[in-house]
Amino acid sequence: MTVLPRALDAEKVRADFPILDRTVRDGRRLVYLDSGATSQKPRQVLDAEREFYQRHNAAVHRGAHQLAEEATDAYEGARATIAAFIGAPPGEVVFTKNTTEGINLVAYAFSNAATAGPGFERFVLGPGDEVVVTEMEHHGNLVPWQELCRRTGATLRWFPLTDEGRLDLSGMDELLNERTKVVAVAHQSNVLGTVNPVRRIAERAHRFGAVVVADAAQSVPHLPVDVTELGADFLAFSGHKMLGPTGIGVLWGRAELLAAMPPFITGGSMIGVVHMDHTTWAEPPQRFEAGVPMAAQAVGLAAAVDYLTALGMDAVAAHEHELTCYALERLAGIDGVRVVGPLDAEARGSAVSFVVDGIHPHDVGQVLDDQGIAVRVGHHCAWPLHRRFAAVATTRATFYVYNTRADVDALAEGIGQAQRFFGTG
Amino acid sequence: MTVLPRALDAEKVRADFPILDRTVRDGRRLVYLDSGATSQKPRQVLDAEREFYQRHNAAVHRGAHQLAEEATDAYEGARATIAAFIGAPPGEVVFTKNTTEGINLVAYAFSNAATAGPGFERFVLGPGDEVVVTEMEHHGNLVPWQELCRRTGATLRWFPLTDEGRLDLSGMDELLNERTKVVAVAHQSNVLGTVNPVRRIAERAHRFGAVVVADAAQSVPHLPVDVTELGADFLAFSGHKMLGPTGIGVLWGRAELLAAMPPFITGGSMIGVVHMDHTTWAEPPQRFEAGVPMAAQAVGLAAAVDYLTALGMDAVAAHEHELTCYALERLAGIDGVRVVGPLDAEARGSAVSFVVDGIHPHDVGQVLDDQGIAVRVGHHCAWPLHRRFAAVATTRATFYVYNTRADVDALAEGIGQAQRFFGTG
Amino acid sequence: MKLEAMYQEIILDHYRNPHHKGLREPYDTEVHHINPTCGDEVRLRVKLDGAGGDARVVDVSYDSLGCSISQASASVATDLLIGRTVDEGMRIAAEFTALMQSKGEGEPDEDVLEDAVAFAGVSRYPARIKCALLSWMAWKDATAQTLSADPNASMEERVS
Amino acid sequence: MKLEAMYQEIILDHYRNPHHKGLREPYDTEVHHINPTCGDEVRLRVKLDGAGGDARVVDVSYDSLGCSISQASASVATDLLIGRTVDEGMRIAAEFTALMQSKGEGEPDEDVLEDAVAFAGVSRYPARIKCALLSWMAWKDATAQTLSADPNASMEERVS
Ligand SMILES: Cc1ncc(COP(=O)(O)O)c(C=O)c1O
Ligand SMILES: Cc1ncc(COP(=O)(O)O)c(C=O)c1O
Repeated sequence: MTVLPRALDAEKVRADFPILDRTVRDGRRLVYLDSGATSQKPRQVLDAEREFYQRHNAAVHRGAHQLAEEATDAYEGARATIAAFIGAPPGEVVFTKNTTEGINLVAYAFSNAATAGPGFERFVLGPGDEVVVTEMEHHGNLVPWQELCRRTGATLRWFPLTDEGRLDLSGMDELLNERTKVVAVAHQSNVLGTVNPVRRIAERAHRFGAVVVADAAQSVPHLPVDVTELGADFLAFSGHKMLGPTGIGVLWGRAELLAAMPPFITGGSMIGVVHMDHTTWAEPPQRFEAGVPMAAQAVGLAAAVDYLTALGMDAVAAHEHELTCYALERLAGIDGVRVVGPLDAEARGSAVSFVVDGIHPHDVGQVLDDQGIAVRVGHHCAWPLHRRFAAVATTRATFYVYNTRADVDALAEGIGQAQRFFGTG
Repeated sequence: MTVLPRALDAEKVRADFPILDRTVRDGRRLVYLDSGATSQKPRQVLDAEREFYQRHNAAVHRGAHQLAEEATDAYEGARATIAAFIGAPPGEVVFTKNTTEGINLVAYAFSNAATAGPGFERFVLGPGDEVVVTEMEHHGNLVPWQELCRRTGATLRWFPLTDEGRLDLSGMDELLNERTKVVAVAHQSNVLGTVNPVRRIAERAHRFGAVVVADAAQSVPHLPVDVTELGADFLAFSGHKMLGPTGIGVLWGRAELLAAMPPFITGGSMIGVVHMDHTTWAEPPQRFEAGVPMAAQAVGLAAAVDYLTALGMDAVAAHEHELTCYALERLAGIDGVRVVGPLDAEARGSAVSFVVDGIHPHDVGQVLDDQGIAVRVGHHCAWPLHRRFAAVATTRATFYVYNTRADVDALAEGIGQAQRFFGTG
Repeated sequence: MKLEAMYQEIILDHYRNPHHKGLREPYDTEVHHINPTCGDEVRLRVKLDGAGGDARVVDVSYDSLGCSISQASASVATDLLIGRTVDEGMRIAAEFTALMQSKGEGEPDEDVLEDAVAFAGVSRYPARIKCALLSWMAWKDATAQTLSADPNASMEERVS
Repeated sequence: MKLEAMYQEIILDHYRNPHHKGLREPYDTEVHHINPTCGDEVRLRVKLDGAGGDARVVDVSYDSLGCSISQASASVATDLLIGRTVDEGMRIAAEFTALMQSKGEGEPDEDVLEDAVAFAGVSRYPARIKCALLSWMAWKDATAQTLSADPNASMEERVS
């Protein structure tokens, strides 16, 4: 007997999101299908942030008075909550402003290591070394590695994609080899929805001692993620995509790697001892959190994690899976619509990107917007991926805990409306 | 006839700050004298952030739907408000997470320039070049420059301090010379309160084409600051110290320098064109804002700026000046108390740091905390400065718009209490 | 439905039957402009006759990938620009740019802008303004390059 | 006033009249530990007799800069540690650390901790826990170094 996950009651969830009550474009119901860009926030998250500011606000780790103690407790408590959410010890969780900063933090460690002195040799990178990404990466997990290669003389290589929108692993044995020092891969694609076999890639990469970075911006919000099971060495994600505030993200890293990693942003609160002519570093995670941190946002993100935990991440994933299946089915039923990405919902999240014959995505998006349906159009910060599929741009719908089958219906009808308007349907 | 600035009514201001109504340590009135670490937030700021989340939240610059338009307007509107506050065009304002990130952004530009390709030669730094700071810098404006020197082989030099706690400019003609490429200096010291003559230093530095970076973390919140008058090339400050949210800061830079500056954090939304093997950059300020930005916090900071503007920055400065004079006077009246920093309130902000004979600052702070008085103890992220004044640590009180003479009285009485408790007074 | 306010018939006509489309010889300068937020592209060639602001715009030809607004705008732009002097063209471009930045409040001068007045509704949609301006930016860039005869700049990808 | 709960008489006595203070010869290892948040420092020397956990703590001497809590704690620590075996000392250190992390809820064993029970109130003040632990950390470090006879580590600044 298998235990079914608790079902998610999207109508009940919706009541927690004040913005979903508003109308757009002269009285249309808001159909928000752009959670892949950023999610909406429940009242509980906004309340937690406000409560922090109104009761406990102070600079964390910097004061000896009661407010400072409370603020520090709130901030470190948030770290513990978020760490538990991904199955990690709190000391392995570094707060960043977003996924992008987290990935840059790791990338800069590899170039800073050259001059960082003893203890940081593990991260030194140079000509002859290889950094491997994939052709489906978000710019946030591509450009930092291009730049790292530029700074160090290392070579960037990448996994190609299959026509279906999966990683083509057929060349993996050649691609990952003794020269490989870093492998950076999206856990879930923000365009194709594809969930990548991070563990399989990590197993091979680890044979050569390479460091494996998973871009989890689109997975941690949508799937149960356990860092031990995933098998990567670093994991980066953003609060704003998982019901949390803007301005906060997380970098998880294995303790032994964090300890061997030179700092990125330097300044207050990340130091050991400071002299005019030399400075030593604090232990992780403080080493990577220079300056007064985003305490209120950490507290807000912990509230978001509590909210998701109460729903159950299995239930969240199952809910999205159902909407994805339904969306793929409805879109398959419309002539002239081509989905870019896997057509079946196995190992696939809820990003559904598509092109409509004869109508540019901007125009599709405009007609949808006119009906209150918020989607994203363009290359979604994955320009090489779009080139690979010979699309200048796509229209993308993404689903989350507050979306319903009615939202999928609205999308399908909206596409029909666009086809009628432009005379192609 | 001189026009007096509108006087600031601190009692009226206090009513806007819910946290000031709370008590600490078993019912004591909260006397918050730690605004130099982080300020409290008025209702107006919290309301603005919440309104953004509840009505307009979307990923800025990334969507074509109504919410995305509104969010982008709110974010860019915030940029314009903040730019106007410091007398700058909006295109010269870059959002960061805090002062520390802003300073690192400039420091990394100088090391990244080496490999950034054509157009960025202006920022290349190497052995023989000199970076000049001061002995009073916060670690946030010291360590990034130490690290820059380590990465590039440039040499770090610094202005010494006078016994009174002012910059010793007597050696300036030698210190700033044709080898000087960067001068980074606090506009206002977070420990001494000293306001430094940035313009005078910048004038000399500019003769040699050096870039001048002002750490304005403690000046923009407290004084009217106009970037044209100040004469620096870059200015960094934090929202959380000026009534705004945590997680947002500002880097202002001259347009022609920003344009010649390679990026720091790379990823989405800061690109021109992305291929797997090469990428071009967007124009400033976007070039320096990778990833989904802290939109709600930008909106909150703009609300804080509106709040300060309504009070009038002249009135804010006058109010703090009065409290500073009064605090210096009260402290001078206590035997065994030594202020570290200028004893007169000219060219001096409201940070008042002191040592009490025979009582360690931690113990002073503890007795004050017991009475509800929140101060900061330690080296305040200015360790070399403390070494210069032969103090392991100091106790620091800082004042802001919601502080009153009664708060100063509480501080003075609290110090007396500590002396009685430890039997030194 | 406010869709019609944006997609005026004139725009849809130009989109379906673009004028002057296709890259032609002879030309002085070719530029390649890209809208970084959506990936839309235009390759645009300019042929001038003469020097300075009095030079005559002999031909503007283009090839583009993009939405209805950017395609129609390119078509309308060539109608307005071919045959003018550079100074006249720059004035029209400035007028059109002002209209796009008017947030729906602009009162376009039909004598100057002709079919381009149909884009007034686009200015209400910030995300689409760049689409409408893409080919105008490309034309201004190509013209400036031709007049200053900067030989390097011509073929690189430019971001508008 | 809860001040007295933290600053128990025993603590103030040790603070005013610290035991075993001053750096002494002979010693095996000297360490220098610093609290990075406040700058407090301790230089601490250890002299052991024997090897492994059974080694005897012959002397612990120190010089320190710091607040009443860190000074008193160093004094109490030397009282407790001198004359014990390393294993016994480590057990006491563990007990004291647990007390410090108890957030005011710990029930200290006076038989083990003796005067150190007076620090129970400190555990309510997170910012002060590091002060109380500074010299204990230094002792553990110096002892570990002596036992492993790591000659390099001795004089560098360490952050606790
Ligand atoms: C003078 C000065 N510079 C820099 C900083 C660093 O600011 P933040 O921690 O917000 O980055 C501070 C405050 O902590 C400061 O007072
Ligand atoms: C797969 C993926 N990686 C990275 C990012 C970057 O996240 P952020 O912009 O929050 O830094 C995103 C979202 O924008 C994403 O979808």
